Amino acid sequence: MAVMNMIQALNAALDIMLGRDPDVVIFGEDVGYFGGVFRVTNRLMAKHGLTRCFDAPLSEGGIVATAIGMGAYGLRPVVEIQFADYILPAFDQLVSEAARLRYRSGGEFWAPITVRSPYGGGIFGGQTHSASPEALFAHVSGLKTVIPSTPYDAKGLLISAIEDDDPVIFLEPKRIYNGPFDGRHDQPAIPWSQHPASAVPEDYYTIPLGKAAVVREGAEITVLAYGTMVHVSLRAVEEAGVDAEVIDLRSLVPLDIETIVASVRKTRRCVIVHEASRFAGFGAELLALVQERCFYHLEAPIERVAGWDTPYPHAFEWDYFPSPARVVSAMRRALEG
Amino acid sequence: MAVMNMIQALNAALDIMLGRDPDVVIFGEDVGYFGGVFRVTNRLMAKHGLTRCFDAPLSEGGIVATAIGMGAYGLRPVVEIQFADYILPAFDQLVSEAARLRYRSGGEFWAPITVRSPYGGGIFGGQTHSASPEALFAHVSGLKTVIPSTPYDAKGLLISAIEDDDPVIFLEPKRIYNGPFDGRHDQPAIPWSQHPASAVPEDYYTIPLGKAAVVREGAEITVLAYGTMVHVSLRAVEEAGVDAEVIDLRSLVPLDIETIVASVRKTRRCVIVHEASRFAGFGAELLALVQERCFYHLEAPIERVAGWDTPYPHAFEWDYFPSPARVVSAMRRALEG
Amino acid sequence: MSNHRALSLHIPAPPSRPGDAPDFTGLTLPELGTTRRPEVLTHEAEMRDMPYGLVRVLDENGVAVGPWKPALASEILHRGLRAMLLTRVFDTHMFGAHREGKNSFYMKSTGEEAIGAASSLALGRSDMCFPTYRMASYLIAREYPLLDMVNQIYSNAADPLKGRQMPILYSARAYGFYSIAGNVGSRFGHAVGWAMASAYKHDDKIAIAFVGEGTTAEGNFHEAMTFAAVYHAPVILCITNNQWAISSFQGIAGGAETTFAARAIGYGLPGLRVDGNDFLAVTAATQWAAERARSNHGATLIEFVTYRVGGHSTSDDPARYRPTDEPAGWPLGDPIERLKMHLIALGEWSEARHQALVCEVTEQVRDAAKAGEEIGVLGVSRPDRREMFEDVYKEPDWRLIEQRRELGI
Amino acid sequence: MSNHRALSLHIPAPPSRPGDAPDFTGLTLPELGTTRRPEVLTHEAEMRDMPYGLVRVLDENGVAVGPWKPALASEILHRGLRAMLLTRVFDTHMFGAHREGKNSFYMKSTGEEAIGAASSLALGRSDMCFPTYRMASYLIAREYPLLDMVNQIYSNAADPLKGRQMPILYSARAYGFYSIAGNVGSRFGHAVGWAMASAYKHDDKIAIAFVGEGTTAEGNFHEAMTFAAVYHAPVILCITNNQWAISSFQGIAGGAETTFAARAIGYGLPGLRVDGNDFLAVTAATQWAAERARSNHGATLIEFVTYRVGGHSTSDDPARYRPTDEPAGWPLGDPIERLKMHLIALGEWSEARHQALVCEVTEQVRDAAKAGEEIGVLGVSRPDRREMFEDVYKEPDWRLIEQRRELGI
Ligand SMILES: Cc1ncc(C[n+]2csc(CCOP(=O)(O)OP(=O)(O)O)c2C)c(N)n1
Ligand SMILES: Cc1ncc(C[n+]2csc(CCOP(=O)(O)OP(=O)(O)O)c2C)c(N)n1
Ligand SMILES: [Mg+2]
Ligand SMILES: [Mg+2]
Repeated sequence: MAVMNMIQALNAALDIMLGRDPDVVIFGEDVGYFGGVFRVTNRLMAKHGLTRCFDAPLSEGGIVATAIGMGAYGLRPVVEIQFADYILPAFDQLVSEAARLRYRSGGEFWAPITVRSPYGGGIFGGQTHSASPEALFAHVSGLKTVIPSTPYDAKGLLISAIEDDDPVIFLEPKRIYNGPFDGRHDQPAIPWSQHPASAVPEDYYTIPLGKAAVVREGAEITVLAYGTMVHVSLRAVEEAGVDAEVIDLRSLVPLDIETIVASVRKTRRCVIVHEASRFAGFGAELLALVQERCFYHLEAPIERVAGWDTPYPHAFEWDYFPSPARVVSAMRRALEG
Repeated sequence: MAVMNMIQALNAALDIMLGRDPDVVIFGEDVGYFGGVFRVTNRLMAKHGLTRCFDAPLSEGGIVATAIGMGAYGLRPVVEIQFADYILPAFDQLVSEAARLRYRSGGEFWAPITVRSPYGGGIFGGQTHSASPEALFAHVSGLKTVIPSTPYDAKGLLISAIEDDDPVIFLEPKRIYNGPFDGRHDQPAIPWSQHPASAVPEDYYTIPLGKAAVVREGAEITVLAYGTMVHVSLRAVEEAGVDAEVIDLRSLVPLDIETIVASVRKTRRCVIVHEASRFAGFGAELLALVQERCFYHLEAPIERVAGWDTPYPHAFEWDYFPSPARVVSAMRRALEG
Repeated sequence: MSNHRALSLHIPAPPSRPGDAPDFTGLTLPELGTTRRPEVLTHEAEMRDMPYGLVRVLDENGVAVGPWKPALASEILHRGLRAMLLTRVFDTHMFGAHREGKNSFYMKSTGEEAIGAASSLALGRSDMCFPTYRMASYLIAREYPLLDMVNQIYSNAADPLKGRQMPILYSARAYGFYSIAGNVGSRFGHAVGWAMASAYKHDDKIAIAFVGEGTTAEGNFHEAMTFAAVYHAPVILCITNNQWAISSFQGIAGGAETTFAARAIGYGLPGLRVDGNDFLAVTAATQWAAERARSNHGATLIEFVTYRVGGHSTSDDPARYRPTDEPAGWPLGDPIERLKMHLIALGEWSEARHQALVCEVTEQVRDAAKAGEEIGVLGVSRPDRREMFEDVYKEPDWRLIEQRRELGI
Repeated sequence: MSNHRALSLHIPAPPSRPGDAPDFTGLTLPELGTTRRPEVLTHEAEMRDMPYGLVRVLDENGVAVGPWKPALASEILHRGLRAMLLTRVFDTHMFGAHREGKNSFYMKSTGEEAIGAASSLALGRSDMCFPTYRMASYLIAREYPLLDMVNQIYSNAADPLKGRQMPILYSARAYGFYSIAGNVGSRFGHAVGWAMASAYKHDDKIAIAFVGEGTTAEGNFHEAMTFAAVYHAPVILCITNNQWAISSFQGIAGGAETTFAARAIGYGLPGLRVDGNDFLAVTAATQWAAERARSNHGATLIEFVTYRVGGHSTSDDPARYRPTDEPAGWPLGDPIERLKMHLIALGEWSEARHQALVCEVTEQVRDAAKAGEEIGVLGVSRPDRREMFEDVYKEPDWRLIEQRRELGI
């Protein structure tokens, strides 16, 4: 066991996979000598060699296309898109190519690629460093979408993503790279070292894709969240003093539907929390699935707490970023309803 | 009044706008001399001149970027993306640029562009000529998404879209370009001339964006649909002999929430129908809105009828394309529930 | 500024439209023999004239001349001729089958058969081709079973792609032929990645990729060129300039401003402009670029100058946008006729033997089509519907299983 | 194939890393005066040597020499010097303000000030610039109010962009300065569209657009080049090659294979390679391209060779990836020093007057910063929160109104 923040845990996962599998290659903007703008690939080039972890041209479409071709050859590329906002130039490659290659070729070719990208807000990154694009990927058949919320999960999930033979979008909540931020921006930052999930085995281990984590058991209400919002939700539960069950989805596709349904059938109430804009966000699908499967158990309308339907507004970071207070009032509405 | 199919109605809208507004320019792949692969821009170059309706390089990203720049100058570009499947290379331009230009520039610049594109299945177009990407656009703050289902609506909505000062994604259900296909693929095709909505005024008229149409009034259940699925749903209602209220949304953003909520509060039951894959599709948002606003009125779970969560499978067109039969059973479930 | 005339917007237009006489005077065709053949390992800076030349070998009498004349076993010439003929007859047959409602769609490569056939025979089985939809001759030259093609086109029970793809969007890994898709251009970069992987593994395989001249306007063309140049990827990047992109003449893609081969210069890559209707020229250029790639000297861009004799697809009517007699006016002739003349000039072939071959391949196509129709045409026979839910992921998740059950299968 | 050595993957690396001595020997810098100045309306085919030259005017003594020497009113030289100095002092001040937590982010253009300043003064008010985030000098040269810049950087109540954008992503329509965004490259094509619109309207306005050398790898660079070439758009497309893209040296974008100016050749466009630290060379090249564009002869690609003296941004530490003394080794000097020397050589300037100017602009910056801080810095003052919901659409729809209400505003 070692104490790691999320960056170190991700770095450890990459380091281990480069060591275990000669077919794993890492590339992306500034990931080589420099080690990435968030340091996630720090020292990997020096340790594993020039061709194992290298800089790519500033071209997200080119990066993903190259990775797909390498994957078709037989490698397991892991690429970094510097910010999730910049995945969009590669969107066609992911949707029209990576997601469909296995299907359309009758199983002859596939793209075992992992696309890592820091996502989400809370860092005053404005419109182009705060994106939460998960809903766009969740709608695409053939892609998997994974989002960790702790160092322990980040390492185990990233190893699983790399070993997975399908294309995986691995979104890293950058606001919690260094500590479990719970939405209290006016409080001193808490480092991961003060959180139990910073205890990370040094060796190889995996966490299966598609298994949610019940991070807090409860009887009164179910809160569905992922990424930074897991910590915001836990904080809200504490502030509200509600006996809530908080579920960290960890993977949106495949989705752990059993855990979700079992919980809501038990609590009969549900709040869904994400950073992305509300309209047609992933919360809509979660809400739809819960009402389809738990309709006769529900005591009150399912509530959604999400980003507003605006671009991410720089100066209004804390009005846009879902706060514990907004989650608390959503829980209250769902409990009173 | 003239009798028009949807292609003629769209062509008439473009012709009228080229005549009324010298700032309207049309371009796209094969739209010039040839008049477009679906003939929607037929004869417009010959009538209005080389620079009013012209061919563009095979580059959807370039087409949309060029349109945004023209819009920033002060023109009203109307571009055609040959198939909605091919909008994705322009996705970054639409999301990161067109949708945010007005917001990020403090209102100094905006992109009054219209992006027309034939979408949807039913033509044995396989994975790359059948896409229904509306959910991807609906999630993006700053974009509007419009989908007509008749020649009359197509003309009035397209004129409104062109005159609108925000970027509008105008998706044309290509399966009903020539007739109101209702899902009975084994029956002889019905031409538009046999449908009342093929009576189209020759002159300028508009249909406001954001107003749904109640295409069939009913008391037992509400069916929400758009595009080709409006006709499939009407057929299903007829087959089932159910007194359903069928609502054609016409515009997804802005969405006519009042009409939807009023109807479901009246009928207490709801079925949502679209061609796109089910998971995280636009149906999820519709379902979420209805349960949030009509929870205490609902007698049964809201049902979704949609495409499967697979790429569009060529040989299985009629197993994938939502059929009247599937809508009928969804209505039955919702009525029995 | 005031002393300038007002600006005006330039919209490129082709030299001739329906009703006009065909006009190819705008097409620069340097004399046979005038385009030099640089040493394979020459530095790009010494080859910047190449994109403006034209690599050609066969003269009007079918005699091979000039520096690019390849040393080819006559067996290759015979296989090439057969592959091109077979492709043309196959195209004609399956195009006709569409009119009879046996398939949903078809695209011919008539007039362009040399490009696929010659490059296919110039490369190895373990090299990977990232083709366009107009390259059946690449597969046919490697003796891919015609019946598999027919079954794919009919989406029948024996369709190797399990009914999931539109006709002719083949995939044949064992033949070094990458999965085609209906969207154009987005696999150009896959070829670069595949080639980089081969280099990364210290393998000796190379990749070859094709796009149409219209498709060069897509951003991913540039991205592929950039990655190929930066990492010295062992790949041959080819542009099939058949003068048309559906109804858009090559000027709409920039062909009125310079040659497409010239794109190479901007990346510091060698660029060759090649007579795509000359089987020997295509072979020679492919061999030159392959040799360079295998020697670790990286990528080459090749523009094959050819002509799309037929319509774009079964959905197209070229009479709407170009003179109906334009194909007849094409100055570089027909690739099959030209190779046939060459073999005759070599004393290796005759009209009689050619006629016999035509009958033979026609038989072959008819048999394959018949066998495919016995399995069934579109709508009559199809793969198990369960295939609709397979291969979305390596293993279907609960959504796919539930949906399959909803369909009662 | 078997007789080939195994392939290997080439990964480009810069000549020097931390600890090494700076090394610019790989940078080709043709002698001053050796790069010819073609007539403005020369056909591209006659200018294919230009991308490999280097347009420069100022010699080591600050004397203007050679064919590119522009005829410039000394007033322009003085305004240019002032704009560059003001930009440098402003950058230093606001970069420092970030350390004090007054703004969330900042990027300097130190060493690159000539590019924005000279091109700004060479173009008209009604022309439109599509800038990068490293071109404050373009705005400053046109006397855009410093206070508006400060307010934008502080996202305070007087921020012209209403708190919606990160610092320095200015928009100033009245000054011919297009809205910047944090994503790079995606506005290059907007400039082409804007220029096409001007031509369509028979206007006389032209556009100028900039991307960094790293950004040239994006697909939309190619799409913009293609549209500009095809429609002869009156636009000047510029690449600011400051040698670095965050930590990636220019070879990662292809700069080790050829010049970025050479990209022009592939599209049949003229390409100029210009000393970006030479105010007069930047002016001369911009005037040449502008003259060509206004004469309806279409687009020009310009590569400005310069050097990013500072870190990429307030988030960056260049000592991690390049020698700390690399800036000192940059062979093309400092644009401010060089223009200052030129003015002194002309007898129009002196060290004393220069010192006075430094003090004056320092005052000016301090006053603007102070005025901005009085309105408030980030977090202390901000626009009305209602601005968060405005301008998403021309009119907010029910979702935005409901959400605004949910916030109680
Ligand atoms: C991304 C994308 N955009 C548009 C289309 C529609 N389309 C299919 S083929 C074609 C023309 C291609 O022309 P070219 O690249 O010259 O190839 P050719 O058909 O001449 O062989 C177009 C526009 C497509 N398939 N994919
Ligand atoms: C589409 C996109 N991808 C990645 C980034 C992250 N990023 C910001 S600046 C930059 C480097 C840009 O380098 P260059 O184009 O040379 O411009 P310079 O900073 O040197 O002026 C990168 C990778 C971005 N902003 N946008
Ligand atoms: Mg073509
Ligand atoms: Mg740079």
